[in-house]
Amino acid sequence: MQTQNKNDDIIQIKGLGKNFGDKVILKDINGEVKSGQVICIIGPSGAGKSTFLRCLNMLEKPTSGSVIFDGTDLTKLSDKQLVEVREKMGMVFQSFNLFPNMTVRKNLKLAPIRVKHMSDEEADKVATHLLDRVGLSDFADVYPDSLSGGQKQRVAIARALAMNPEVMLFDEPTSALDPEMVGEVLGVMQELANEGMTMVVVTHEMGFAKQVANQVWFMADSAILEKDTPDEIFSNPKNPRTKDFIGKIIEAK
Amino acid sequence: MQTQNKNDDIIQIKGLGKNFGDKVILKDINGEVKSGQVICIIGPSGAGKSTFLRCLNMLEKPTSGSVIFDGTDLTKLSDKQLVEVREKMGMVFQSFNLFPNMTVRKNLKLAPIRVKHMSDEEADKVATHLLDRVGLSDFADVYPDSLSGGQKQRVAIARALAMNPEVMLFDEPTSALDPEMVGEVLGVMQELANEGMTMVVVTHEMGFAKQVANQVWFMADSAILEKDTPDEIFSNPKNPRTKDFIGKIIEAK
Amino acid sequence: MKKSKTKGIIQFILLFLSVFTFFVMGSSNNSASAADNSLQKVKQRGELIMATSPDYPPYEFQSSGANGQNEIVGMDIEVAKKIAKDLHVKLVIKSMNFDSVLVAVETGKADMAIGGINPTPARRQSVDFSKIYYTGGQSFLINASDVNKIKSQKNLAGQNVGVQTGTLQYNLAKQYIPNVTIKGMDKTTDLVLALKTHKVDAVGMEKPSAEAYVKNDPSVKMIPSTYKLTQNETGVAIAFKKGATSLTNAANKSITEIQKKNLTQQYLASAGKYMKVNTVNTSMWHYWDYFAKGVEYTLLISLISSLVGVLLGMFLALMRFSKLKWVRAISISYTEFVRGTPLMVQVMFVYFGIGVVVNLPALLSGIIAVSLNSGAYVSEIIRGGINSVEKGQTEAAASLGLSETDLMRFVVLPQAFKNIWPALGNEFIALIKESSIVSIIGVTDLIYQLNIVRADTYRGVMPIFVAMLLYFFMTFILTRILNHYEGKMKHADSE
Amino acid sequence: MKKSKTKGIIQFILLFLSVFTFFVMGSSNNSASAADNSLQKVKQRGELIMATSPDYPPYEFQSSGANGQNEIVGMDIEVAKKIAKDLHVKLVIKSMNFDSVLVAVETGKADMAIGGINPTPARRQSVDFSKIYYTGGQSFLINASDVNKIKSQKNLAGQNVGVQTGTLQYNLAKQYIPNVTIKGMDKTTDLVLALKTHKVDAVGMEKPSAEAYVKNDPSVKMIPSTYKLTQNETGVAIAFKKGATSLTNAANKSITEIQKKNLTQQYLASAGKYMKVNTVNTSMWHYWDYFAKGVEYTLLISLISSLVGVLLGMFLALMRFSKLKWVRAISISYTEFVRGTPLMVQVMFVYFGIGVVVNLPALLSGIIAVSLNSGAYVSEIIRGGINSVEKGQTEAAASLGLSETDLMRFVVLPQAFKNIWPALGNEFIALIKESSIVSIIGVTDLIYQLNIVRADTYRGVMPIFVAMLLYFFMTFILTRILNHYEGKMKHADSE
Ligand SMILES: Nc1ncnc2c1ncn2[C@@H]1O[C@H](COP(=O)(O)OP(=O)(O)OP(=O)(O)O)[C@@H](O)[C@H]1O
Ligand SMILES: Nc1ncnc2c1ncn2[C@@H]1O[C@H](COP(=O)(O)OP(=O)(O)OP(=O)(O)O)[C@@H](O)[C@H]1O
Ligand SMILES: [Mg+2]
Ligand SMILES: [Mg+2]
Repeated sequence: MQTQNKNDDIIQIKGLGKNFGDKVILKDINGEVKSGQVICIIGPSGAGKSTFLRCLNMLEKPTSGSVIFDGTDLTKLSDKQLVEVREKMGMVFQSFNLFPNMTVRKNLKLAPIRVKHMSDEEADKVATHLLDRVGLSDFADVYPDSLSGGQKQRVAIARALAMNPEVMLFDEPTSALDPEMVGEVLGVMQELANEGMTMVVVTHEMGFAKQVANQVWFMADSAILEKDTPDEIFSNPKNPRTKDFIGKIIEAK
Repeated sequence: MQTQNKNDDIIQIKGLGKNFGDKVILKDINGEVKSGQVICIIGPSGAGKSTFLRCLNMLEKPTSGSVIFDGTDLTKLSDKQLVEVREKMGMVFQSFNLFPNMTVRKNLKLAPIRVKHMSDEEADKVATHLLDRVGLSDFADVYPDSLSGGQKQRVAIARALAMNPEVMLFDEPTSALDPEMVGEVLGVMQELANEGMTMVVVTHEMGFAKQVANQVWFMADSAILEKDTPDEIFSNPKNPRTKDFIGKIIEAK
Repeated sequence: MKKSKTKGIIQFILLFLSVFTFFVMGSSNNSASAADNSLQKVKQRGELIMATSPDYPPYEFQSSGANGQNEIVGMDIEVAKKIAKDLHVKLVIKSMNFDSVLVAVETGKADMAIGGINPTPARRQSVDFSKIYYTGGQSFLINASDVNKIKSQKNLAGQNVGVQTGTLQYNLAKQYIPNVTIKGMDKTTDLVLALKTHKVDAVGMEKPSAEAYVKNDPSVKMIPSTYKLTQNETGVAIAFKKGATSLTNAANKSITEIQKKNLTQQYLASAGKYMKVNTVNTSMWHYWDYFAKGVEYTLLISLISSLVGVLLGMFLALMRFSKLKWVRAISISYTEFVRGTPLMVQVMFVYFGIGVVVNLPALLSGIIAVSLNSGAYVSEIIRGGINSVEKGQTEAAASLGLSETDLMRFVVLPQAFKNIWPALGNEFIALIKESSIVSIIGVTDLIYQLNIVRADTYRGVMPIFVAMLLYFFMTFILTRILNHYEGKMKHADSE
Repeated sequence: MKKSKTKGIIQFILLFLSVFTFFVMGSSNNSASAADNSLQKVKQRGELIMATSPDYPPYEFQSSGANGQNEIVGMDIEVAKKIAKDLHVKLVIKSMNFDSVLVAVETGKADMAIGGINPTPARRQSVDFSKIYYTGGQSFLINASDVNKIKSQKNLAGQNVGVQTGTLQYNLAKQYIPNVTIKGMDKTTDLVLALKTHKVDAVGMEKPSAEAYVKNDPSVKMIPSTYKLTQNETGVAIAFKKGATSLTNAANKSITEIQKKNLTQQYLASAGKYMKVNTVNTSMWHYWDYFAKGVEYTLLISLISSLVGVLLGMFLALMRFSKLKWVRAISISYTEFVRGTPLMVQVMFVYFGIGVVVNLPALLSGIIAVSLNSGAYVSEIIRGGINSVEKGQTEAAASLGLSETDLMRFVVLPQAFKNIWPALGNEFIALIKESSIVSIIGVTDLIYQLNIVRADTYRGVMPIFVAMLLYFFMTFILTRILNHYEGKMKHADSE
């Protein structure tokens, strides 16, 4: 493992590119995420936001460029070595992806036991603690199907936290939710940010971005077109594509 | 046909109730919609908002109570007579429901020709005019599948307008859309309202409700719990359920 | 004129044969007749013991008649009764294998053997024979409506004649009926149906069978054939112990009377009545055990095959997810080939193909073929089940660092199997229907059994209909049961 | 000792028959011999004209040999050649129906008739016969490895013997072989396979057929039966015009030589070689026309049935959406019943059941049954297609005021049919496989044809395999074609 640029950047993205066959999805993406930072990624549909996020933890293998996490270039790692890295990056999906065949508690315990080789009691303690933290202690022994969308997403966050990650990746965590449930999920995310968790969040919740994000990255046409503070991006976008997009979103509110 | 309460209420809802089997979906709903008014309906998922809207044009037959439209009690009409009423109430759905086997133009022309017995040329003129109005003149001869969500919903609105309705019903017209497309649909709706169309809109777009609605009705637990101006509802809700719901939605922004 | 000449020659041959018979018999009798007290012994005993093998209707057969008890009936029994009556003794019937019948007479365990026995020269070596009391041979069945059109074999020239394929009748009809069009079928019942539906004008069959049909079905009539066959093959006689001349002669006296009064016709008619009881009266209920056996085998084959099929299918499905290309290729080829060819040809291939190498019974061959077939379909079901698990599940597991094996074991397979239970249930129900094909290699499934009942009852359609209903009830009830459990499973989930 | 006695009696019968024959012949010859110039005429002409019906291997049969041309070969032909050679004339073969063979001799159109003809008394009325030149009869086929174990019919006591069900051989084996276990099967080829796989120890069949097998397959051997049959049925002789004594005598001289030198064995061996050419050498290619016909019928049945099935299915599906309860009930009952019972039993029901009322050919019955079956499945496909159209479509149409009919016509059915094309295509492919079942009622589909080829070539497995491949290619290619068009349709949509 090569060690480069030992600074406070927890993730460095260098010239990242991704093709599906002939189709270019990402081209020459660069960026840094510092420890404790919250980055929000916004942009139109099909811009490549999800693909970019999935390239960060190698769910998708980049075609070119590198992703350096804790000083290690992830694109150079074998599948086996990747497992260790993925432990350190939790991920939360738009569609929750809870395991419907297990209770909430089992959902939280599975990875700690199978991957971290925790004992059953230890894993149980972690699960209880985290469910308490997301306000779902009462739902430990139900199956995901009987939860509301907001509850499911909070369980998904707890499940990712159970692996004690250094970074959390969120891919539109609230866009599959009924409006009155959006708040409870964003609330948990805000708490996480306040506690100093490094987070990369694809979202269209402007309120959250304004309040929580250190930086907002605007993606369109397979590239990051603008990076700035939320205030700048929302009130004074520079790139015309950004301007157009922000305009449309503000108009809708 | 019996004529009652001839006043400026275009729709009167009196003691409306709806059950599915044992399950009560709507109970004792009352309300009036005056000509030219825009009513927004908000409320948590499962409250019965869609069912209520569908009871207005008899897509769902109410179990009890009456819906008086233009002085006619719709619940007393035969299926044949209902067709004439439905012409006068356009409806727009969350999932667009365009006919995928027809071009956009054909989508607009089908009902005028088959129901209103318009000539082909006449229907064509209407379609061209309406497509122009929703800004989609260039897309007359494509199939719905190649349109974006926002474009589809605008076509759906144009299709409903082609029957020259007196009232338009909207069931969450923007909640299946990517955020940057929400604006274009709300824009078309706002224009419609400005032109004096009577509208009943189920939506969670607070901005739209604040700007356009004359009244906001809050539904929860199968009933309308509060009716008021948008300002009152959003800044000063009276009912604790409304308070809770508005609170959650505002928090999320 | 030509005909009468033929007749003359035959009579001449017959005459010669009788003389010859007499001569041969006489010569051997001479040595034994001195000590012949056979008739006396029977009269002293008051019983005439006969040996027979009651499995040859209408000569002699078991009848579980209307009154329930099993008795041996048939034309031969009537003949024996007549002889016993003439001797003023009781008739005792000893039932045994046909092989043992003559031995019983030779060893004195029975006084006589009767049972459609042709007095062949070989047999005359070991036993004495009575006169021939009935002459069988070949005949034709025709429609009753055609009796005026088809009066004799001559009238069959240029007509359609049905015969069992590969039988003596086939060759005889082909050689002796001018310009005939021969329709060969495998089953006599099918031939009779073909006759009744006027697909053929006549059906060639052995005389006693034909008579049995005639007795059971007024819509058909019999005409004799004019094929030339020797008495040795068509005549039947009673066997006695060598030298039992007095008893033989006594029997011959009865036979002479039988022939004079043409009693065999009467006997045959009453045998026919028993056969009628045996078939029409008891209807399909009488054969419930046949159908039950068929249902049992059909369920057995389906059950075993679907269990083996699930194991094989699981194996094939996992092969599909292997990292080795050739393993995937084998699984794909097998699945595609099996799903691309009819089960019928697969059953034949297994039975006859594998049969060349190892000696496999039909039932086992059938189960193997159906299992191999089912495995291919089940593998697709399982593969479908695995693919039906949302991609998000795999991604979530990967993002948590779970290994491929853990992903399969804890996440994908449990969900896949829950999704495919209904499909596996349907596969089992489908096998109940598909297993009907194994009947072609002689496995006693429901179809095979219905064919037996058809042959036995001379009723062409009813057994098919009964089997159809049974199949329907099996699939119908199983579908309900599966739906019930499926519903329960869904219910249990949502709790 | 017993055996030799039997032999003595038979010799006596034979002696008598010869004397008898001589006597009858002589008496009729006397009147004609005065003008007999038959031999002279043949010699003058330089040609011996024989009539035969070349469809009875190994006696005489068509051979499309290795060199391509069709010729008539067989033991009888060799016998005739021998006679012609002895007379120093050319042999001319006239091929005709068996019925016409003797007539040709009687009317002088041929000098002699030869063709496995048994010299029955009836025939002796119209023609003269030569001496018997070959004696057929019954025999057994055994495994070559058993030659030391099974030396004669005696050794079959207590063994398993296979015979065609319902044939003379069946009865003979049952009556004459002590303690035998009889296995009946329908097809000779299956019996031979059963023998080779040691499921039976011997197979009873006619001698010439047995010899043909032996000639073609070194792994089987033949032993003669000791059943007692008369020469009239087993012997074959040459027929001449009544009174053609000089020619008959000349032929008899040749036959005497043939018998002395045992030439028939040699002839049979060379006939066997032709049969060998006819079967093994040309392999499956030789039968391509059989397979082609089978493929043709299979495709024909599938095509017609799927078209009729689609019409019926559409009708049933629309009935399902009727407002009248009983119309819906009929459609549901029909669909459920048909889908709950095997096609095999349905085919039988249509063929034999409807056959009782109207006279339906097998092919038509098969097509009707498969169509009725397919209709039920297609109706479910169409119903599924209609249900697969999103509920939102119906709601949108209703909100626009469209009538139910317009809704179906313009919105639901066009979308439904687009969704179900692939399923309908698969149904057609499934029918190709399922139609294999109509072979059981004798429709000449691919399975039926493969059974013919099996019977014809004495090869048990190869034809099955070929048919399997043909089925696979049919379904495989059709699947690819369908996928191609499906892809195209999808492509066309997104434009
Ligand atoms: N596995 C794949 N194979 C081929 N193309 C893909 C694949 N996954 C995504 N794409 C394409 O890549 C492009 C970017 O997809 P991505 O999901 O990253 O966009 P996004 O910005 O997340 O959009 P959204 O807001 O709709 O989620 C899209 O055009 C999509 O069709
Ligand atoms: N056809 C039906 N049969 C039975 N129950 C139904 C049916 N349609 C709707 N419901 C039930 O009626 C209740 C109200 O449904 P409705 O769709 O009107 O709610 P909603 O307020 O529109 O919710 P959402 O915001 O999720 O669209 C729900 O509990 C739903 O499950
Ligand atoms: Mg995305
Ligand atoms: Mg709704």
